[in-house]
Amino acid sequence: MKKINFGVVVFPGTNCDKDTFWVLDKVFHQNVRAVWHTESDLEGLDVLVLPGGFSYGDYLRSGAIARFSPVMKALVKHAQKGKAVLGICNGFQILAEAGLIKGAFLRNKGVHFLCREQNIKALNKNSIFTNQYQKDEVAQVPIAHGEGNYFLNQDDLKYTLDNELIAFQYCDENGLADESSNPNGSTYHIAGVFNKEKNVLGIMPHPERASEAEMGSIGGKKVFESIMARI
Amino acid sequence: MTEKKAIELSGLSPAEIDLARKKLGRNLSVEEIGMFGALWSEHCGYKNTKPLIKKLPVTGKHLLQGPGENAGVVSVDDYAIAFKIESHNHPSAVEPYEGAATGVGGILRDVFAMGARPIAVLDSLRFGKRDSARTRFLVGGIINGISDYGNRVGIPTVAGEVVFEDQYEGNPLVNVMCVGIAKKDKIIKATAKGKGNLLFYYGSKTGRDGLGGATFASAELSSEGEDKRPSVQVGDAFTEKLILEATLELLEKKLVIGIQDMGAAGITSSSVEMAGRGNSGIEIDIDQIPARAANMSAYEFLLSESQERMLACIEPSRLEACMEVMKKWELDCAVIGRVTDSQNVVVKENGKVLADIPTRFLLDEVPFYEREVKRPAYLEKAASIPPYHLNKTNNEMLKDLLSDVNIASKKWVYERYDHMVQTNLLAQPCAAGGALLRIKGTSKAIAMATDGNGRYTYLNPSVGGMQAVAEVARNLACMGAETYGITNCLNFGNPEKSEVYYQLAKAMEGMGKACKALNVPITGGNASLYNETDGEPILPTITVGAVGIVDNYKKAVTAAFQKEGHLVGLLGINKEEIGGSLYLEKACGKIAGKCPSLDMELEVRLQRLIRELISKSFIASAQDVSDGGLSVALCESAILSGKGVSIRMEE
Amino acid sequence: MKAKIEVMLREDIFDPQGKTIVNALHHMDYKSVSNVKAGKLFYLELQETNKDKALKQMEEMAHELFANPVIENYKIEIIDL
Amino acid sequence: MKAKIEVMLREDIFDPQGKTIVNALHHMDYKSVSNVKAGKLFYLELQETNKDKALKQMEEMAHELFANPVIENYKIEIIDL
Repeated sequence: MKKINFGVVVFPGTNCDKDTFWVLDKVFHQNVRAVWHTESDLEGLDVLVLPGGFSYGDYLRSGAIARFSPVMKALVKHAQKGKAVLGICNGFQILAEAGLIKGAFLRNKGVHFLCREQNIKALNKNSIFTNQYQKDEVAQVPIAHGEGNYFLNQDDLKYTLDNELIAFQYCDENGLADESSNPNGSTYHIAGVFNKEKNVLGIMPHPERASEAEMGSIGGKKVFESIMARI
Repeated sequence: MTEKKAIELSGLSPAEIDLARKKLGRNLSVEEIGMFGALWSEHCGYKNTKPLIKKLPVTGKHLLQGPGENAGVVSVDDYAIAFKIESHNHPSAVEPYEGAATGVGGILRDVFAMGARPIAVLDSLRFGKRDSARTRFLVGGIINGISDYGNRVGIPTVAGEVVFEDQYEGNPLVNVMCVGIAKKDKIIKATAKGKGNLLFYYGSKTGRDGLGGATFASAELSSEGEDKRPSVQVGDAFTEKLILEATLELLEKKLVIGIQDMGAAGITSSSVEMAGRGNSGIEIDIDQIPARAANMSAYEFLLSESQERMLACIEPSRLEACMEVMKKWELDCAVIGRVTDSQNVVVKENGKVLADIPTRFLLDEVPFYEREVKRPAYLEKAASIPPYHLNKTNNEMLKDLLSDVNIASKKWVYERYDHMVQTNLLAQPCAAGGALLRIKGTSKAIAMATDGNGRYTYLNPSVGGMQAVAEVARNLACMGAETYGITNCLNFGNPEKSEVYYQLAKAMEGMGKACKALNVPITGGNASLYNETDGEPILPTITVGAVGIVDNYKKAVTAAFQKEGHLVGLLGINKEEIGGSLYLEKACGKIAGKCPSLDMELEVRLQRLIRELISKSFIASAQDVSDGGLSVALCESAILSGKGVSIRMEE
Repeated sequence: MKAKIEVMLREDIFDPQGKTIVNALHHMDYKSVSNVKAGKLFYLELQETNKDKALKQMEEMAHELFANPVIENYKIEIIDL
Repeated sequence: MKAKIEVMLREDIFDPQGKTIVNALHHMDYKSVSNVKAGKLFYLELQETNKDKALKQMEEMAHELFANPVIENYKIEIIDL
């Protein structure tokens, strides 16, 4: 089986790098290496993963400081070459702050940090990250964030809808996306969204926490399986 | 800072000051008074509890490191599990958010200073009246503090307790436990030895945080003008994450001889305790200490409790490599002293000697006190159940119990903690009496829990002490785990009052008896005394933390019923014992009755039976009967599984 | 030189923290409060002594770091040179 | 009536957020910044029209909810009646 080269980027304050490393290495048997935030040579890496955590302590705004790390310049070049970039939770916030993905993040509507299982549904299956999901398939993937309230202004929302850039929406176990199944108040119940070329995905739920049955949910496996199927 | 002010702040009695003067044969400098005050405080010196601690069992077949180091350590295969529980009660009463946050920060550092990566935090919280504005203020601040700090450092808070009893109104209890894991050969001791070796300080700069913290931790709070310290300790979880990774990198590269975190009394306690363990002398140079505030005095440097600071003992040849690690993690660092063969702790500031005290005298000759013991008068009255009239049906009473905040689901707390990070937690925090975390790459899992019972210990201190140990071990057994080690947090009133000292002595005696019966060692812990407001002590409360091992976690069970048609059985004897129960407290409005009896011999056999039934997969779920009794235990298992249960009482 | 940067959420954006604070105040019988908006405040000390240069620098810093233009506005104020 | 409450950490209290922001600014070559202190800001709208009554109320609110007197100071400013 051809192995893909994954780079898991580590900023000061990143917490989920080892969890992501474990899943890619031990569960999916891919090539993985940690990329320190000061590196700028990303040659040989097929996929970059920005894992969850509290880069720079999430001081000021989640991801506001990490986006200025040297590795981000190289990451933008990597993305411009059409190569895959997956931003999970804090990773998604860094991508938004860096402008690779539209939108910004507000405090959760309930103000408090929230960590629990969450249902999401795949809206768009033709991408590197979602091709193994069925259209509108409901998957259980845990969330853990305090500033997960993804905000898009009217124009950006229209742009996102017109280009079918929504990857995942929060929903209930039957796939209904509404106020009560939306944990943080994000615009249009968005849980995951692509850039225009759909080679960059930002997703708030943690697929690396839902890739092994004994961890309680396996709704995230297909994100990694989709990448392995496409690259 | 005058000598008189230093003595007042030190909390030392005139007799203790004289003892120090006689030993040194001269008057004490202001800095020396501060150092004695810190090391001879209850928090560091255990002067009221040392004689009682000596009687506790500290050996066991899985024990790798007993009391005396930063944390206790037990072992399984080639893994070492470091763990400890500590209290941050007084700072949390003054500033709940920062008090709780720095409580988490301190206990994390104790564990990773042993070379173990922290994998779990457990928080055991006790608050006062359920509906008072003060309780609401404390609950919000404390839970936010633990959540923000633990989440930022990336350590999951996986289990614990939240208890509300009126007697904790003036003094909330914030006991935080940490569990860490390392390969056995990576465990390191906190020693400073080898003439010429360097004292390498790294982490945040030093400011005037929490000055007087160590002495304050055991000082009584008076409710009118809360005794607010001039500067509260503020936690920086981001720097904590950096020093955690930097510390583990130093150990991975074998660059250090010993490491200790700077906890209560900062530089003083860490340097002196490290010297004591290495049986050596040290010399500290105040001028080298990285400072955050301008023109701080030597006294302030020595006692400051600025957070997120570590002290390592390294060979001069390693300095370059150590500074390289600190550069990577963008951390301040400096050599602030060195090890000498003088057997003394010497402190200098621009060449002038400010303190020169024999290390052994500071550590080993802490004056300790066997206080007078007097059986509390309340015990007689409390033992009899006052007449009460229950004007509720059984169903209404059960609903009352289930909706009581001490019983109802704690989801509103643990959903504020990232309890999933590090992907080791095997079941939802509510699913069992404790948490089960897998050891990645093996079939084994670490079970952990905290328990304590202020009501039982109030009614019968010695049985209450036993119950705390029995219950935490029972919680582990109900997951299928054998308990390997126990850590404890003593939360009591003013020990100088003979009735309080009776509670303390008897409860510790009971705890020791239960540990001996279970053949489980006590590996360390901490004492928080003087928990009183306007002379009213809290419920005497020992919080016990336990770690254990499940050999094959695929066979572990939770409390949830699994399948329709399964039979439900009760192990152990159901006696007519409602003393100290939540039911009785609701019915007659106060804690009364005889504390339920505990036959440790039966308890040990019962726990062994449960473990065997689980390892042989003869049973599908298990739950211990505790708060709320049998009816609540049955309801919890049913609610967790979404199934019903029917019970015939006559069997 | 001392300066101040205020960062507030843009008008059209819902502020969950503000709403929670209003509820808490009403709960504490401060019924006269009809709206609260929560924001961030930064006091800076700069070596720069030239006012225009400092303002230009702070404009850049506010735009790049202190505020996220998608959701926030900022106000800069020089306090004393 | 519109008013503003500024809440800042007391001088002697450590400000980890401010320290991290200064490091970030230096990494971004804004070397002229020597110190940053981060704080909170609240804009209030009150039905109250009497200035003194409003000030008294806000004094209490600031002390009880907006600021934590143990570690924070606050400043109240009436913007327009």
